[in-house]
Amino acid sequence: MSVLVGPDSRIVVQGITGHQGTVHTRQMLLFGSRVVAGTTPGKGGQSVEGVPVFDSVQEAVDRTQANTSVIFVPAPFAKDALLEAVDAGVTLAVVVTEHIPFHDMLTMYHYARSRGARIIGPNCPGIAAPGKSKAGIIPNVVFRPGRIGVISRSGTLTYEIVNGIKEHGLGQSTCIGLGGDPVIGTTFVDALPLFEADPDTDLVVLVGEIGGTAEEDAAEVLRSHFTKPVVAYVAGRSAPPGKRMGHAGAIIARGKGTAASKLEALRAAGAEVADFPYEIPDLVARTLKERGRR
Amino acid sequence: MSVLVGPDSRIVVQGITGHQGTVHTRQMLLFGSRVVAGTTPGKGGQSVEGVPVFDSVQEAVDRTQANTSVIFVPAPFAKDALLEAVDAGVTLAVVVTEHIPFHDMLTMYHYARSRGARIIGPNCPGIAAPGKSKAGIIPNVVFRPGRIGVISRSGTLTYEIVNGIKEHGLGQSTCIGLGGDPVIGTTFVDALPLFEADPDTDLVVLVGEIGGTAEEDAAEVLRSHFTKPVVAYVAGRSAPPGKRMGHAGAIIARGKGTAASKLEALRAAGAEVADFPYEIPDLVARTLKERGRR
Amino acid sequence: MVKLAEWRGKEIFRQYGMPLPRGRVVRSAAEAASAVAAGSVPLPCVVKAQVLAGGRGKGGAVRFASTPAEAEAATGAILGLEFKGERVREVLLEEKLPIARELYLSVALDRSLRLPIVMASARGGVEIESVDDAQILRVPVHPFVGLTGYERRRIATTLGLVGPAVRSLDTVLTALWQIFEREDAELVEINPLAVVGDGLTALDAKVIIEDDASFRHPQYAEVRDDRTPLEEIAREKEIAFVQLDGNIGVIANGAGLTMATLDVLQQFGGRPGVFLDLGGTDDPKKVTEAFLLMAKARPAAVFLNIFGGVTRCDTVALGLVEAMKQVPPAERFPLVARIRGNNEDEGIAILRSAGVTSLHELKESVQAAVAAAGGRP
Amino acid sequence: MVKLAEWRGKEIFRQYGMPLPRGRVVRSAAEAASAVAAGSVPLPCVVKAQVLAGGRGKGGAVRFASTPAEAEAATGAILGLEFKGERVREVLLEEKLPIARELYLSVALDRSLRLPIVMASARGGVEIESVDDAQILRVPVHPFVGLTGYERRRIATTLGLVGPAVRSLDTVLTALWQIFEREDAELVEINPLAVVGDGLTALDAKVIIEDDASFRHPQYAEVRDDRTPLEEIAREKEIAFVQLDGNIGVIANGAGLTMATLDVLQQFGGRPGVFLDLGGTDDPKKVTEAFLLMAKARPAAVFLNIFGGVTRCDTVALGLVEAMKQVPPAERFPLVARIRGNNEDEGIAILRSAGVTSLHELKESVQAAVAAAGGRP
Repeated sequence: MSVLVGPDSRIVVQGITGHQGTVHTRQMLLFGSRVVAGTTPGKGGQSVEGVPVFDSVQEAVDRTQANTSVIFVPAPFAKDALLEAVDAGVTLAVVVTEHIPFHDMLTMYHYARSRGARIIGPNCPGIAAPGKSKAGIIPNVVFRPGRIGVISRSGTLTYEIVNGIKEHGLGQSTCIGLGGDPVIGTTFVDALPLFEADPDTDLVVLVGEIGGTAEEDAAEVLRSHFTKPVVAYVAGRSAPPGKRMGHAGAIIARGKGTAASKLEALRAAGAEVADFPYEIPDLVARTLKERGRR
Repeated sequence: MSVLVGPDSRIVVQGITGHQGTVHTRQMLLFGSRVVAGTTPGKGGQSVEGVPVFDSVQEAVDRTQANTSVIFVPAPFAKDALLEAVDAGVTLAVVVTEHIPFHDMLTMYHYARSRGARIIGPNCPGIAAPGKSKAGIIPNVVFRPGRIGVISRSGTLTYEIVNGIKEHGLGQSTCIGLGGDPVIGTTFVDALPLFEADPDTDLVVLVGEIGGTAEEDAAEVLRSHFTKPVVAYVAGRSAPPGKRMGHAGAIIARGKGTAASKLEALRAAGAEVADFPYEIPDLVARTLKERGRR
Repeated sequence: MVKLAEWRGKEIFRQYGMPLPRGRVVRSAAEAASAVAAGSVPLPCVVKAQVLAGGRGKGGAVRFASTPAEAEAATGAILGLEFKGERVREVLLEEKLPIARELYLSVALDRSLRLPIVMASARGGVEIESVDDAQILRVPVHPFVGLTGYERRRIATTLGLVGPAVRSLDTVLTALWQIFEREDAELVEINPLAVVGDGLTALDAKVIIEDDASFRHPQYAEVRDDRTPLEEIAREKEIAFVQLDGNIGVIANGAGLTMATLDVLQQFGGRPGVFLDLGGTDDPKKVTEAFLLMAKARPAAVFLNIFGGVTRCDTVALGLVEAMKQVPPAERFPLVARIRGNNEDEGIAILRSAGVTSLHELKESVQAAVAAAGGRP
Repeated sequence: MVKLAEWRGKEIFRQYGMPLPRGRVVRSAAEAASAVAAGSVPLPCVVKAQVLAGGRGKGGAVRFASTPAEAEAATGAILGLEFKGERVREVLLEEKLPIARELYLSVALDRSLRLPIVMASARGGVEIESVDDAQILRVPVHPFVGLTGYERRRIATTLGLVGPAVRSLDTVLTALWQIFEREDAELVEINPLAVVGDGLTALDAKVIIEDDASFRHPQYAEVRDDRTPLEEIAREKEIAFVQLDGNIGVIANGAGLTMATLDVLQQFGGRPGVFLDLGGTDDPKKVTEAFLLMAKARPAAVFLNIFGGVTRCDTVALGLVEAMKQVPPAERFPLVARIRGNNEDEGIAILRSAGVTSLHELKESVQAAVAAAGGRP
């Protein structure tokens, strides 16, 4: 088993004929994902990396039974692309696009939810379960099948951490990059129960960053509804208040969202806290050993 | 068991201090309903028929665990009242108010649905399960506990038919008046499965009228997902096209919504069809006998 | 249901930025001549009777003019005509455009889906009912997100539009949707929507506003509609009142019961002349008012069918007896009554004291009403 | 994040019908005098420096004037001042109103709820952070239905408003919500919202517009913000670039990795001077551009930390080597690099050929960067 993606994931890539869409379609195929369709309005009938291209998601779903979408379309059109995917019956949409206005994302999130669909992202690297399926852009090379779950608000930092876990001789069950925006479709709070329920995950690495209260909210879940060990890291302890640190969501506003507050909450909820990213693999191995798994 | 209302229904009456609200609170209490609260903004602290009045539905829910609302507030404010009920966590809202713009009702319906709440109405007499609970305005005297379910788009005609069933010596399990508007929260299609699942219902009387395709849609359900006998009646066979016959929804528009089309669909789906309302009780009794129930 | 005449619909279209032909509505031939002379209606032009009924083209209610004199003459010829029962009081003059194709576009409510639905067809200019279903695209629109880009693309494809015409369609669709939502419309229809050059133009406008939303749109209260004068009075008094072809007035309470009563009446040879739904009332004055309105329709007989639930039978009886006193002797008519339900005995007693018998069964009472109106049974 | 000065915020407020004091923004003392003389600013008036920082009242950036001469003098005294690092270029003059009470009202995003949230407090006129949580009402607003009547009633009760003031609040709330939604705002704050007579008036305006929605709102592109000049250039080039207090420039790819790098740097005694997130790029030109921008910030040393995923290490290395050629000798600085991941070996080889060593571990490379900048380790 894995979380949200797996052998049954039938992926449609929205914006497949763009540069990013094409590159990552190839990477997903190499990972072993079943990319069954792509869409670009007006380019139906073409094919990209052997994947048929359709004019609309509805057509793609009707013809290929796609159930998962990966969205690469530019920000001004991303809301529309997501609504199209949801209306066509897709149940999981990974929105890679960055710079989507959060007002658009509010509509996307609440509409998807009302239709029973889940969004990962936006501004996210997506999700991957090594040996099973990948929907998104996390580099294939960092993975190795294993029993560590990873949930992260970051992109590249996640790759580095996942790679560190691999180089330490461990592997991952599923890795989700939630995205760096203020409004995201799947939060730590949404994702943690999925890993709790996943029999293939022994431990979860939670990678947070400054801004908002997602980590504090996650700590509440850890405290009350989570039995597996958690190793946590929060980036941005050196960030000054009021400055947006790369991610639209990474800002300490009005005294809220500091790394200190997040770390304290996670530690109080029983998570093992890493001060620096390079400490994570060791800490994971040690925690697994201490908590008697593996 | 009964459908949608029962001994666990804890009713809050929105607009309880108005004339209609007060009259029907009393009638509901006499029927045996648990009317636990009422609301009228600015009148919190009063009481009506012994029922405490609150300023807001949230307060009523917090203090009395109300889970079902009956809404009597005037049309321009009905949308707001419904949103308030849904936000406060009410799961069933009976909207008695008539003349609500359908554009408002579109918002009400889709919002309620996204929050997991059900609407009956608007412009409806509500729902009653004799001996158990009533949420709405159907006269108490027409009922007698029994095993006939009634689903109707009409008000008074329903009372007459329910009364006829009683006078014939039979009784009702649950009776729902769906309401006469073009957009209603619960349709025949929505209600039929509830009666199919209700072990206390042996037969369903379906009372339709001209306008729309609700009866044709119901026929589809009867054909594929319904095992209990159905007696159907459709009002308006003498109505001319293009005229709105009292109910906002009762209009034959562009050749669609005629009684003939509805009767044909229902008959083809296996329903026993009554040509006139006074034939219904006999037909119910005969059908029960022929189909070997009771 | 406020049906707007074409020119009123186009006034709304203009407010929302819908592309339209240049033109003007006039109420006299002289006004037509000066509108053309002033250049507000370019020539050649189309001269259209402003009536609500369809089929104006075939019915001679649309003409063409190439000179100011022709425009004046055509306007004069159309004004005052009676077209399918409606008197022509306004005429719309509009420039005649070089039409490449005629399309159909509308938005209305889909009751089963509980969603607005945009209908689009490349077969415009004819009644949409006559177009094959396969040639009509139906696009449900969720009110929480509006008309999305991908739905717009589907519509453009169906209409066979490319290039600049797609941008023009975008303008048209935005206006169409906004009018539907913001004006509380039941129907907004453009038929035909013309392809002119590389853009689109709305040649006709059919807009129906929802009655129940009039509290938000007082501006539509003044609009003349296709109601009869009595129906108009009833609307103001908030009584559901529909005039039909027959001679028997039916008063009942509740729309379903009233319809069912009409059905039975017709079954036994009666011809319903008025549908009057009292609704749920417990005010005898409202009953009196309704009854007096019924008298104005001069029925051959009136059949009263009440099932007392929310409404009490004695209330109705009281209101009715009071009304009977107020009807002038010359306008009186036979009355057959059937009242059942809440406070039935009291109601029957009140009626009896006024010389009216209440019958018990629907069938026998309907037969009595038909006989009273001079019908056979 | 486009923070608008008070007078710009009030221009938007005015468009949406928010009740405001009469007043005018001026850019010279003479202009102030003539505005008062012309009656567009009634006396007595308030004279407010238009800076983005808070605490203007206590900081002497708000003054009062009872005569035209006082208004001119106060404007002259404030203009050109430096207030918390900002030069005062505009002054807003507004009538001084008889204030009964000062309230607080705002709308912003609640990230956890994923809903906008209206905050209201009867304790206005002070920073909301200093108000006790129990005295602040938080009302989540669902974007599909907007601010409902029942939520408005709760807000009125919290603010202690009755009678005509409730209708005034309705106007204020409608404007507040519409500005938030239609202008793609991150924050709309009125503090204080004053009770004046039996109505409300927005005395201050704080509006922050979301950067990412600028494709819908080109009008905000021109607005001066609190970015540094280099941050402004970076924004135009779409590079995430933040100037900090220290002297070491950090270039990394990905916001999280960049932040983590800064954290490690600080841990080992380094002081980050620039945060530069290359993002995911595979264009060497963009890397060159970013590197030249970094050079302009005159760092004591630069630490490059790349993990190649979408971005390839050799791409970054090529862009970097090209940039180093373009930096004038006088502006050169020591460079410490750590590149890992996708095409790592090729990247390292390219750097080596340009005389740059790539270290493997984050810790050792950070220590080398701190040393290069002249720090202790």
